[in-house]
Amino acid sequence: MSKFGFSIQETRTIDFEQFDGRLLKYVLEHEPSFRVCLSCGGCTATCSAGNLIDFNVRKMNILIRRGETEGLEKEINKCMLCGKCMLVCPRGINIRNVVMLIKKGIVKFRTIEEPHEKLKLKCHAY
Amino acid sequence: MHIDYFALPFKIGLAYLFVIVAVRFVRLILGLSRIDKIRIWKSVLTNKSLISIREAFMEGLLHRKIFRINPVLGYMHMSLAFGWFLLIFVGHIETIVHTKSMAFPFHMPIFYRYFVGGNNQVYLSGFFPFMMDLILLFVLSGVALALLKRIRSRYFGMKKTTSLKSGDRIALISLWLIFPLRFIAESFSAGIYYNGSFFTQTAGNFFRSFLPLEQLQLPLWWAYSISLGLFFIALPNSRYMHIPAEILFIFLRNFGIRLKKRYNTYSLVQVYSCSRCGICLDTCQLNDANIKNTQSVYVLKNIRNNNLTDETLFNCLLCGRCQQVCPVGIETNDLRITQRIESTRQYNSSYEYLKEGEIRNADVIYFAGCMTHLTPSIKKSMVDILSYAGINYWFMDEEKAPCCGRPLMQAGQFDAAQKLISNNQQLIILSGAKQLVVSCPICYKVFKEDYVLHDVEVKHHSEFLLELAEKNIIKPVRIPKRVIYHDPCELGRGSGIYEEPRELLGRYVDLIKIKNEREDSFCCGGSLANIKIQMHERDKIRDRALDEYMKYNPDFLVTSCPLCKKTFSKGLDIQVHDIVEIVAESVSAERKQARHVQKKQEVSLQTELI
Amino acid sequence: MKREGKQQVWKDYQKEIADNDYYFQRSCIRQNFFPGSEYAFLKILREELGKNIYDDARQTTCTGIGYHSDIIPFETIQTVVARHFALMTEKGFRNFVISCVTSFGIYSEIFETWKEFPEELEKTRYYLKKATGREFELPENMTHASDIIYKFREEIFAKRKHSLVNAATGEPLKIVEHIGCHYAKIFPRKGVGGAEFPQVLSGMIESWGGEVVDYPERRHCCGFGFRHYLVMADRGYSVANSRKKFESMEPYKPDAIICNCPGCTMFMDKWQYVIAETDKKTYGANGNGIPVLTYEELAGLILGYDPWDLGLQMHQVDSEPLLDKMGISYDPDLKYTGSNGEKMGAPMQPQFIH
Amino acid sequence: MDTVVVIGAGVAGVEAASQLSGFGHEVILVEKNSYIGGKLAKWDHLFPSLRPASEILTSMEEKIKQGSFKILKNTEITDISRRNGRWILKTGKGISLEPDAVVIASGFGLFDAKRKEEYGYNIYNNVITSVDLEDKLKKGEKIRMTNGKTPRRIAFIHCVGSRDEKSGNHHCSKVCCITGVKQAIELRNLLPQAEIFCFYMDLRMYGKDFEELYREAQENYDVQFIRGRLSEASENMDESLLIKAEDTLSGRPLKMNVDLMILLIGMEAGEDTINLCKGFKLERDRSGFIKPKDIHIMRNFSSQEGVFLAGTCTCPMTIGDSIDNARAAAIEVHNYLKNKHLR
Repeated sequence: MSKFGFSIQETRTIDFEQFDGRLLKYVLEHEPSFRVCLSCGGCTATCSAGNLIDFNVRKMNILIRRGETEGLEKEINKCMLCGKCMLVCPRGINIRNVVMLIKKGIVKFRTIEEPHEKLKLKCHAY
Repeated sequence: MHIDYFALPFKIGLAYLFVIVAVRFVRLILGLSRIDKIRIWKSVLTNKSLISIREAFMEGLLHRKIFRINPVLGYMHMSLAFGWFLLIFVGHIETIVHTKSMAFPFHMPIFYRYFVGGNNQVYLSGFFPFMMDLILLFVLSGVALALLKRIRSRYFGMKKTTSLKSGDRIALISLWLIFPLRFIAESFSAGIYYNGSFFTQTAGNFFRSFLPLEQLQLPLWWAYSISLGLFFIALPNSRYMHIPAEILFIFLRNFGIRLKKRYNTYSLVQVYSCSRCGICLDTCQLNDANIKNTQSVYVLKNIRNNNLTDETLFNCLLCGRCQQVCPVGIETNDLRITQRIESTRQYNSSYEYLKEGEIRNADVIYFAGCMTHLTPSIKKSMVDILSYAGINYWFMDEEKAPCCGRPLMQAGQFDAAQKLISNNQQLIILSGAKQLVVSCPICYKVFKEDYVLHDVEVKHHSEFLLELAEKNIIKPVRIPKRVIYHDPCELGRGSGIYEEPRELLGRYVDLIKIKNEREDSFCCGGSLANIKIQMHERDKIRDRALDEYMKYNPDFLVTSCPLCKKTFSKGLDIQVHDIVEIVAESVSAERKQARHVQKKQEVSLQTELI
Repeated sequence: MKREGKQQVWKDYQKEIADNDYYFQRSCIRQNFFPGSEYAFLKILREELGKNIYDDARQTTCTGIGYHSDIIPFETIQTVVARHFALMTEKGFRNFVISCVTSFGIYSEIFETWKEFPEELEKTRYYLKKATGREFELPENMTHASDIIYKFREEIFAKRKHSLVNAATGEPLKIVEHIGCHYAKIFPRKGVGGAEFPQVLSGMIESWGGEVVDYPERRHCCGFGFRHYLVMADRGYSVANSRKKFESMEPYKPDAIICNCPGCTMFMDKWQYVIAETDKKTYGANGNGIPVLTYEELAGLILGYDPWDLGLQMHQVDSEPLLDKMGISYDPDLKYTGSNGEKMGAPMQPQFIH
Repeated sequence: MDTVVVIGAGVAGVEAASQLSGFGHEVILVEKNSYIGGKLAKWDHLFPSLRPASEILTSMEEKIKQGSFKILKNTEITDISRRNGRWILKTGKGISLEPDAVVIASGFGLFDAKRKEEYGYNIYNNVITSVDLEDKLKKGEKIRMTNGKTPRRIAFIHCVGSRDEKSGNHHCSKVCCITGVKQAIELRNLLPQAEIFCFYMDLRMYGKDFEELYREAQENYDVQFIRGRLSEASENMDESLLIKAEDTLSGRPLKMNVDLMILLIGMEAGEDTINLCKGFKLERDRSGFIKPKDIHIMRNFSSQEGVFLAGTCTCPMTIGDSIDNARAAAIEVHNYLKNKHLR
C-alpha cells in the first residue's frame, strides 16, 4: 500500500476449485432434506430473527453450498430457532436441524484443524 | 472354623455388590448441590422417609404402577421382585423359628434346605416348606414370563421391547438361572432328606428315581450360589442397578430434590433407576413414523453407556407421554433437555443485536407467539375479543418481537434462551401489566417456568377467556356440534392445563369424551422439540392421531395451540379450530344479535313516533 | 481445442482492409510509452511494403480517455473525430488507419452512431464547421493499424531476418496474444476473427512461426478500465485484472505477450512490476517477467530492426530473454543510451529480486 | 373425396394424417427424409417418464399401418403456387399435388450452438449439445472426455439459444429445462461419481410431472442447480473447461472447472418451415415460428385459407402437446372441408 498508494484487490469470485466442502458435507449427511432447497426465500421472509435484524436464511444455504463459510458463524447465531421457516418451507426442509448442524459443524471443524486447510472435494462436493 | 465353601460365591458377590452400591450412593449424594444436601439432612428424620419406604415397597416390590398400565407385565415384575423378597423374608423367619436363634450365618436362610437336611421335624415343619415352595413357584412363574417376553413381547400387549447389550446379558442370564437352580437344588435335597413340600418334594422324588442325588446335591447348590454371586457382581454395571437406584431415587425425590438445567448426580440417579421395562417405548408416537432407538429408554441407556448421539438425543417430540407412564417416575423430558443443554453448550448464541424495544403501558399484555403469526385467524380472534371486552392491552409482538425462547430451551440452547428471556422479561415488567396472555402453549410454558415476572400473571388464552366467560364479559352462544378437544403437549402434560379449556369449550359445544385425552392425549406431530424428524414422518404421526380422532365422528377438532392447529389442518380430513376462534365466532354472533335487537328497538321506536 | 472450429469462426469474421493510401491516426499512449512502435509501423509500411501513408502533424488526441472517464461530452468527441476526418479529407485520403484501440472503438462507435442517427452526423458537421470552418467526408475504409500488419503478415515474413522460433532448439515460441477490449468486443464484425476468437494477432504469430497460447483468461480485460486507473485508490482493481490473466497464462510458460492496444501493452507490462513488488511474484523464468511487446515492435524484430531502435528499453519488463530466444544480437551497453549518446536512465527493477 | 396434404411425417404430421384419414379424407403425407418420426427418431429416452422414444415411434408406425394414407418419403415440396383458389404443390420428383387443404407439420429447427460463440461449441473439445448427448446415449457410447478420461464434473447449460437476444431468439423453448433434468439423471446413473450441475436462469417445470422430476433430481440424483447464465467458457490445459457465471442467488461471480459441458440447445423455426412460409406467403411471429391466425382460438389456422398448422412449426411443444395439437388441427381441417361443401 505504502509504495504505490493502493493494494491489489482480492477477487470476489466464488471459486469452486477452492471449495471447503466439509461443513456442507456434514450438514447433508445429517439432514438430507437440505438437498432440495429451491432458494425461494420463504424462510427468510417469515423469519422471526429476520424481522428484527438483517438475517437471510436462504442466502446461508447458498453460501454453504459454495463453500463460503466465512462469517457464517455470526450469521447463523442470529437464528432464534422459532421454527416458522420449517412451517413455510414448500419443500419440507428441516431447516432448524440445518441451523443446529451448521452451528455444531463450525465448532467441530474449527477445533479439528486450525488454521483449517481448505479441503478440495473433487467428487461430490455438493 | 467351618467354612461352607459352596456359599462363598454368593457371599463374595453380595459383599462386592454391597461395597459398590454403597460407594456409588455416597458419590451420588455427595455430587448433589449444597442446597440439595441440606434438603436431605433436613428431611431424613421426617415422615418423608416413611413415605419413601412405603413408596419403595409399593413400587420397588409390588410394582403398582406397572400393574396399572399392564397387569401381565406388572405381575412379571412383582413375582420376581416381591417373590424374591418373600423368599428371603420367609426364609429368615423359618430359620429363626427352626434354630430358635438369631445368631446363624447370614447365608444360612439362602441355602436353608441344604443346611437343615433331615432335621426339620420341628415346629410348623410342614408350613414353611409349603410356603417356600409356593413362593418359589410364584417367582418361577415370573421367570417364565420374562423368558416369554424376550421371545414374544406382544403377548404382553407390548409392541416393543428393549434390546440388550452383553453386560446386561450376563446379569439377565444369571438372574434367570438363580431360581430354576434353586428349585433343582432344593428338589435334590428334598429327594435325599425329605424336607420339601408339594413342589420340591414331588420333584425330588421324581429325580431320586433315576439320579444319584447324593453326588449331585452339592454341585447344584454350588451352581445356585455361583449364579447368585454372578448376578450380584454383574448388577452394578447392568440395568439391574435400577433395583437399588430406584430406592435412592424415591427417597431423594420425596426429599424435594429436582432436576437442574445442568446434568448432575441426581440426573444420574434417574438414569440408574431405569429398569428398561420398555413401557416408554410402547407409548411413544415416533413408532407411528417408524423411528426407532431414540425413545427415552434408549437415551437413558446411551447416557449410561456414554454413547448418546445427536441423532438419538434430538429425535424426540418431548411430548411427555413417556414421562407420564414411566413406572419409576423418571423425568424423561427434563432429563433429555439437560442432555441437550450439555451437548450444545459449545455453540450458543448471544443475540447481541437485540435492542430495547418499544414498551407500552397496559393492563394486559397479549403475546401471540411466532407460530400464531402463521395462523392469523387466532391472532385476529384474540384481538377482536380483547377489544370487545374493552381491555387495555398491549399486543407485544404485533410488529416485531424476539421469540419467547422455548424452542431454544427445547433444543438445549439454554444460554441462548436466557438472552431472549431476559430481554423479554424486561419489556414485560416495565409495561406495568398485571397479566400476560399468550396464545401459544409453547410460549406459555417458558413464560410460566423460566421467566421471572414477579406479580405479572401468565395466562394461556383458554384460561383468560374462561375468566371472561365466568365474569359474564363474554356470553357464549351454543352451537350444536360434537367436538373433540385436543390437548396440546405443552399446555396439557407440559403445564397441567386440562380443565380450563374443557370448561370453556363446554359452554359452546358438546365435548366428546375420548380415550386419548388429558394425560393420555396425542402429540399432533408438529412439535418444535424434535430437531431431527422429517416432515413426512411428522405427517405419519399426525395421521395416526387423526385416525384415532375420526373414530369418534366429531364435527370438528378444537385445540388451543397454533402449531397443533397448523399441523392438523395439513391433514385435510377434518376442520381444526383454535378455542379462541370458537369464542370469537360466538362473540361476533352475540354482537350481531345485539345489533339486531337494537335495530328492532329503533324500528319500533320509529313506528311509535310515527 | 479444435482448430477447424476456430478457422470456421475466422472465416465468418473477415473484414475489408484497404490496400494502400492510408491516413494515420496516432495513439497518445503508444507514442509516449512505446515510441518505437509507431516509428516501426510507418517504416515498415513505407520502406518494407512500399505503401503510401500520411502522418499528419496537425492531429490531436481523440479524447477517448476523457470520454470514457465521463469528462468529455459525446458532442465534443464527435467533433474531434470529425476534425480528423476533415484533415483526412483535406489531404485527399479515404482510408483511415488508427493506431490506438481505444480510438478505434471510439471511431467505430461514432461511425455507427452516425449510421443509425444521421441527425447526429448533421449536428457534428454543423459544430465542426462552426468551430473550425472545416468540412469532412466519411472514410471509405477504417481499420486498426494491427489490421494492416495482419493483412501484410506474409509479405513481412518474406523479408524476415528472424522468426518466432527458438533459435537454439528450433521449437516455436509460445506467444500470448492480448486483444484490446475495444477492438472487437463492441462491434465483433469490425475485428478480424470477431470478438470471441480474434485472429488479428494470432494470425501474425502463426505466420511468423510462433505458437499461440490460448489460456482460460484470454478474453479478460487487462484492467485498464479508464476510471479504474485514473483514481489511485482504485488501481488495485486494475492490477487485480492483470494478475488474474498472468496467473491463468503462467502454467503455459509463454515467451512473450503481444498486444494490439497501447493501454493493454502498458498495463500488462507495468503491472508486472507492481505485482513483483507487492506479491513478490514474477511470471517469467529466473525472476524476470513475461516480456510484453506491441505487434509493431514484434514485426520490427522479425524484420531485423535493432531492439533499442524499436524502443524495447522503454519497457518495464526486460525483453532480453525473448531476444535471446529469437537469436537476436544486441549491445547491452547501448540499451539505455539515447540516440544522442547520453544515458537516459533505467527503469526500476523489483527490489526483492536483487 | 377431399384431398389433404400433410407436410412432415414427424410426431404431429403422422398424427394429423392418421386422424384425417380416419375422418374419411384422402391424405398424402410428404416427408423429405427416408424415415418417419423426424427428430424423435434420433432421441433415446423421453422426459418426464424416461421411457424409450422408440415406443412412440412404434405407436406412430402402428397408426401408419392402420390408416389408409399415402406417404411420400424422400420428397420435398419445391414449388408452391395458387390457382383458382387451389394450392398447387410441386415436389422435387416432379409430382404435382392439388389438395383441398394443406397441413404444415414441418416441425422445428435446432439452435446451432456455434452461434453462441463464447461457449466454444465446435472449438473446445468437451462441449457438446443435448442432442449430441442424446445421440451418445442412444448409441450406448460411454460418456468420456475426448482424452478418454471419465468426466468428474459436468455442467448442463440451460437456455442456449433461447431467451437470448444475442442468439436472436427471444422465446423460451419450453422443453430444455426438463430435458436437462432428464439427461442429468441419466448421466448420474452412468457416472455415479461425477458432480453434476445445472446452470439455469429460471426453471420452467410447467408440465405434468416435470416439477416432480426436478425434485427427484435434487433429492435422489444429487444434481445441483445454480441460478446464473453462463457468460463464457474457456479451455484449460487439461482439456477441462473454465466456466464463468454469476451465482445470482448469492450475488457473486462464480467460476468452476468442468470436464464436460452440455449445452441445452433450444428450438427455433426450422429452415423447412421458413421456406414453406415463403411458399405459402405465411406470416411469422416474433420468434420466427409460423404465426397462427389467433393465438387463443385459432391456433391451427394460418393466415392463408386452406393452410393449417400442426405441431412445433408454430411454437416449441412437447411430444404430448404436439400430438394433441395435431389432433386439433385434424378436426379443424375436417370442419373446414365439410363447410366448404355446404357453401
